[in-house]
Amino acid sequence: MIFSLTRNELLAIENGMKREPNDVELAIFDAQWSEHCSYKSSRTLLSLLPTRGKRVILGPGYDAGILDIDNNQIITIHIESHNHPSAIDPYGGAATGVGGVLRDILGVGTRPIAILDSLRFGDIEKSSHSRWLFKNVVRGIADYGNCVGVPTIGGEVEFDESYERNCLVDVVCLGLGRRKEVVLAEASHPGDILILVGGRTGRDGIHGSSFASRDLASGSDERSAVQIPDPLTKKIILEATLKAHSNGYVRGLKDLGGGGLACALLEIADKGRSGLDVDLSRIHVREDGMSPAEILISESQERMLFVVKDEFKGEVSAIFRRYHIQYSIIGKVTGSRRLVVRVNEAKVADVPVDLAARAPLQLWPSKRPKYLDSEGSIEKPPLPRNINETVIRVISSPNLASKKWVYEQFDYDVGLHTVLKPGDSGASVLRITNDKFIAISLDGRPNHCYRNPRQGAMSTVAEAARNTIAVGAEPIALVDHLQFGNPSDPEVFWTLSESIKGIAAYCRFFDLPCVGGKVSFYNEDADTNRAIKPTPVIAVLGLLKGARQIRSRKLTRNGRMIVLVGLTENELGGSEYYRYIHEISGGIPPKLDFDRERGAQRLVGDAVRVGLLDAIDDCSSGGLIAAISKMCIAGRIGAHIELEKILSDCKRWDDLLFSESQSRFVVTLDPDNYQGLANIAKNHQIPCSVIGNVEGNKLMLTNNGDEIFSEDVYTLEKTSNDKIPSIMGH
Amino acid sequence: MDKLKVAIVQFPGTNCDRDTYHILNDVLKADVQVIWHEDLRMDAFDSAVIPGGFSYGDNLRAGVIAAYSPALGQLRKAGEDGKPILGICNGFQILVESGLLPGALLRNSGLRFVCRWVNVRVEAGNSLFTKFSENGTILKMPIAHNEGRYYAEDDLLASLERNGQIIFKYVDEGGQPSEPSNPNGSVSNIAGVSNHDGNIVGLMPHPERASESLLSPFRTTHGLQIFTSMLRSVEVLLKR
Amino acid sequence: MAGLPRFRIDVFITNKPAIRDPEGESILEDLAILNGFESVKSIRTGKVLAMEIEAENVEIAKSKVIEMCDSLRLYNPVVSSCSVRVAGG
Amino acid sequence: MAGLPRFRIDVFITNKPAIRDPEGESILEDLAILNGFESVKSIRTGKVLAMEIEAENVEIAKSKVIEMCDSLRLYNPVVSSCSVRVAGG
Ligand SMILES: Nc1ncnc2c1ncn2[C@@H]1O[C@H](COP(=O)(O)OP(=O)(O)O)[C@@H](O)[C@H]1O
Ligand SMILES: [Mg+2]
Repeated sequence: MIFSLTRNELLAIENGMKREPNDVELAIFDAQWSEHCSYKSSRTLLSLLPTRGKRVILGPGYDAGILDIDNNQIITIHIESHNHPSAIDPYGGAATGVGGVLRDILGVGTRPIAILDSLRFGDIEKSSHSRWLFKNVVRGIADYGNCVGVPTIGGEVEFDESYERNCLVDVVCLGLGRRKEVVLAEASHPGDILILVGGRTGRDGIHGSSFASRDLASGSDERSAVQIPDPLTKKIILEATLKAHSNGYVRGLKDLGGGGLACALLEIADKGRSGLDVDLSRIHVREDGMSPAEILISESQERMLFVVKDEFKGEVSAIFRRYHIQYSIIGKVTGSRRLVVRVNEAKVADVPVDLAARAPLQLWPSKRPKYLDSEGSIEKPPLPRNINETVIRVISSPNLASKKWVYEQFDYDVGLHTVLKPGDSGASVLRITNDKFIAISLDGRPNHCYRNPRQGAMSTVAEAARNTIAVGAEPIALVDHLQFGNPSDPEVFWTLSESIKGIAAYCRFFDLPCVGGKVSFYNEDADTNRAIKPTPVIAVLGLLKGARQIRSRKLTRNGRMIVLVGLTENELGGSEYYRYIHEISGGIPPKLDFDRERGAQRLVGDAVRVGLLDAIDDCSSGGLIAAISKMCIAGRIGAHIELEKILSDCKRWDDLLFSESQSRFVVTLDPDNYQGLANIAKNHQIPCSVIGNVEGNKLMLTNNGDEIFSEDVYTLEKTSNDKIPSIMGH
Repeated sequence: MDKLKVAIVQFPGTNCDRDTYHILNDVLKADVQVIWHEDLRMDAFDSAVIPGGFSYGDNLRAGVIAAYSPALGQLRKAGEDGKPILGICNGFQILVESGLLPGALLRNSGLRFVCRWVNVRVEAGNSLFTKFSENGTILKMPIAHNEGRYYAEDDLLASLERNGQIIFKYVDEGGQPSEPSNPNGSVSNIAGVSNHDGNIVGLMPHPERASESLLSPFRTTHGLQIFTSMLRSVEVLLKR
Repeated sequence: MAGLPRFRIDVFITNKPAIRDPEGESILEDLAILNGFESVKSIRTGKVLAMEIEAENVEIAKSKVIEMCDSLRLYNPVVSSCSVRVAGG
Repeated sequence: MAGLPRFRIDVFITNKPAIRDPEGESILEDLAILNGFESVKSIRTGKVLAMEIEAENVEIAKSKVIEMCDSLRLYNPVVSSCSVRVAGG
């Protein structure tokens, strides 16, 4: 067996154990002290994130964050990635990624009710490898989520060459439950018994988590990291688990993910301040001759660990038998603070829980990257000659084009929750009751983070928050996923630490708690050794009361006034326009001014509450023109925009249309409501400009009366819808 | 009079059972129960719905493994007794695989799972499941399936047409069963069929997802027509 | 009952010639021909079930599998045909 | 170029032996065994692509097909293995 423990870690183990560990013990430490399970490189930084809030029942540290949404109802949320497995087996990797995050939500005793996915690939227009990854990742997510019956309600897809050999596959899952029924990954009562439930334990995924913690290039043992999805078994386990749980039989629950049984056992013992005594020979295995270490670190899918009061073991077993699920009673909880592992009663490992559960911190040097010096200020690209053509190219670029090809492969309606469906708006909206709704948006802005990770990370949070506000909700919490290259590279580590500081600053200013997240390192190109762009991905969760408050980006009727909230500045660095049309990755990205952002958010929130607004969209990637064309397409109705009315210091039409300045919304309203909006805007000291009207079936731009752009909404829609299918072959 | 009883049959992998229950129980206030397939005894029920999902993970072919469940024996008998039976999506696939409905359902011609709101035209109004819809009524409902391409050989197709067994077709906004409005390559745009006697119906679209205006992009509740018609038909049958 | 020999029997399930095979068509047209494999003239896709079965002899093994194909509808006779082959050749 | 003979080559794609096949397991347990075919001990599923290809001779036909499967990624070598057989036997 290959271990990735360092010399210092080995020393720490020997010191802690006061003897040399045997191979089985080493395997346990190796799994638990992997980056993936221990967060040894990021723990200190992560502690900067504010995690408390009035709705937070449980923040980071468990399988899922738990939020109170009133009337005894709770929402649970978690985010996971499966980047490395997906890079070698996009179908199975993505599918088992969904399986993993579903287990986390199930692990706190809640029913998964929605999935969102955030995907990043290389340039699908140029690379057949990226097309292959994209196609199979989407199919993997679809086949898994659809079969289990959890709707995939939203997400994002971005193409950028920095992900060519290291795609990013992030999945968020939401769960719904009752406050009284929360169960935790804890074994806190000596005498309780441990039941391992679900699929047989085999050799698959052995070294999966240390695999994710090493560079993809050195993954010599790739094959064993392949995990095979089995959504049918997951669905059955899910129903059985919720059934056992609803009957009150379950005292602790833990999903088996990275690091397998070893990490699951250590975690429940650590959280429960107890010890465990288990016998591996009782486990139902798939193949003969597996060593104790292999059984402990196997990452076979579809398994859960139950902690059950001894007197209920009959009842719980009966539920598993009824659903034809295999299970093994593998041991019991003790008071010893030790994890004792046996095979046929003979002790094969005996490790102190406190030692094993806390990997020593790994400190890395940090240095501002060189590339930031060279690309800071750039020459303005030449003004494109053909406005129509340029605008259409940008808004139908693969990054901005409709993602229908993706989300139509997902069952987004199952469960009867989905009010705003994928494609309807920047955030999706779920019905919890007929007057309580959840909004969620998942976003990443690596092109901004690449230029300025702190600003970029803040803008990413702001964008996700604005998306939930644009559908009428109030943000209540976020989860983050931090995806970077090799942390031992000081430049990579600097971008990580800047990103976390950016997120933390936003959370503090806006009093928005972070209730969970994930860190993924070693995301780099095996051929060039280049790290991906720094990619924090943020999901913001919002709460919305009253069905009438739900807004979407859909333009509704002729004669509505179109208002731009906020200021459009000359901020093109890291924009989709620069990237796609001019192939420029440099420039200074938009800055986020917290006061202005708060003003804009409150303005829209207040206006929605008093019923002034009709359609709303946030202005982000692709700038103002992308927002307006999406609004037209969604409503299948035209608009006339008068450029001279836009409040801005931009001199050129391309800057004006494509600037990605933060803190902006496009809203439409009945002209009679304008005075009301103006008053609210004044309260919050936010500029608003009336920039046009909803009318006809064309999107038309004029500048002081001269028409500079005009296109049929039908044509815009078709161009946008056809883009990805035409690249993907059908 | 005793309220009529509806069974919702649940197989391993069924995933629309709770949704269908919600509409029948909470919205329509029917007397309805979700029954694990091994426990189904149709003596106790007047009607049954096989909801959507992925019974047995769609392994081998959608619906084929469930077709061998003892529940299908119960449903066959109930069908012979004239009790209304509705198969939705995977339920339709199970009814076809077990021979309770004619034809076959093949993999979508687009080779991908398709989730989309479509227009469905009622071809046989005033049937047990379409009592409240005239011929030609257009219902907005979503589909979500991988294997929904309805297939029947020419002879069978002709006899289905003759007997009025084609209940639903996919159509465009103008109500025509056009090529672009056919989401999966079904022969003659067929979205749902019945058995010879008309008391067993299967369809690929999901009426339970189209029964509450909040969840419909068009604020419609067209799916309710199918369920209310089914409930009403059972009442009529019971009175006889 | 112990000690019966094991045989490997493969079951092939393919669409009948009259039934379209969109997957085969798509592999042929969107992949093979587009990428220069013009000498490929047709592709039809199907499914294999590779089984291990215990039986007195290979003939019995084969006939058991055939019986299973028909009675459990491992293939749908309306649209597919099925053939059975002793593996290891 | 006209007049090259045609060959039928079958391509089999299956999960590698060490890799699980949940579909096969489910067909075995939920269908075969439950319905009385207990002598079946294992089922593994796979995919067949039956191709017709023009080539100078059968060896060239075979190697063309192999080249195509690899370069068009008709299977993922990390998960599956692929074998090729001249059909008609
Ligand atoms: N970037 C992050 N920000 C905040 N919390 C994080 C972050 N990354 C991980 N965490 C928290 O650390 C805990 C352990 O994460 P994870 O490894 O996903 O859990 P598990 O091992 O149970 O699957 C979780 O509660 C998670 O929310
Ligand atoms: Mg986890």
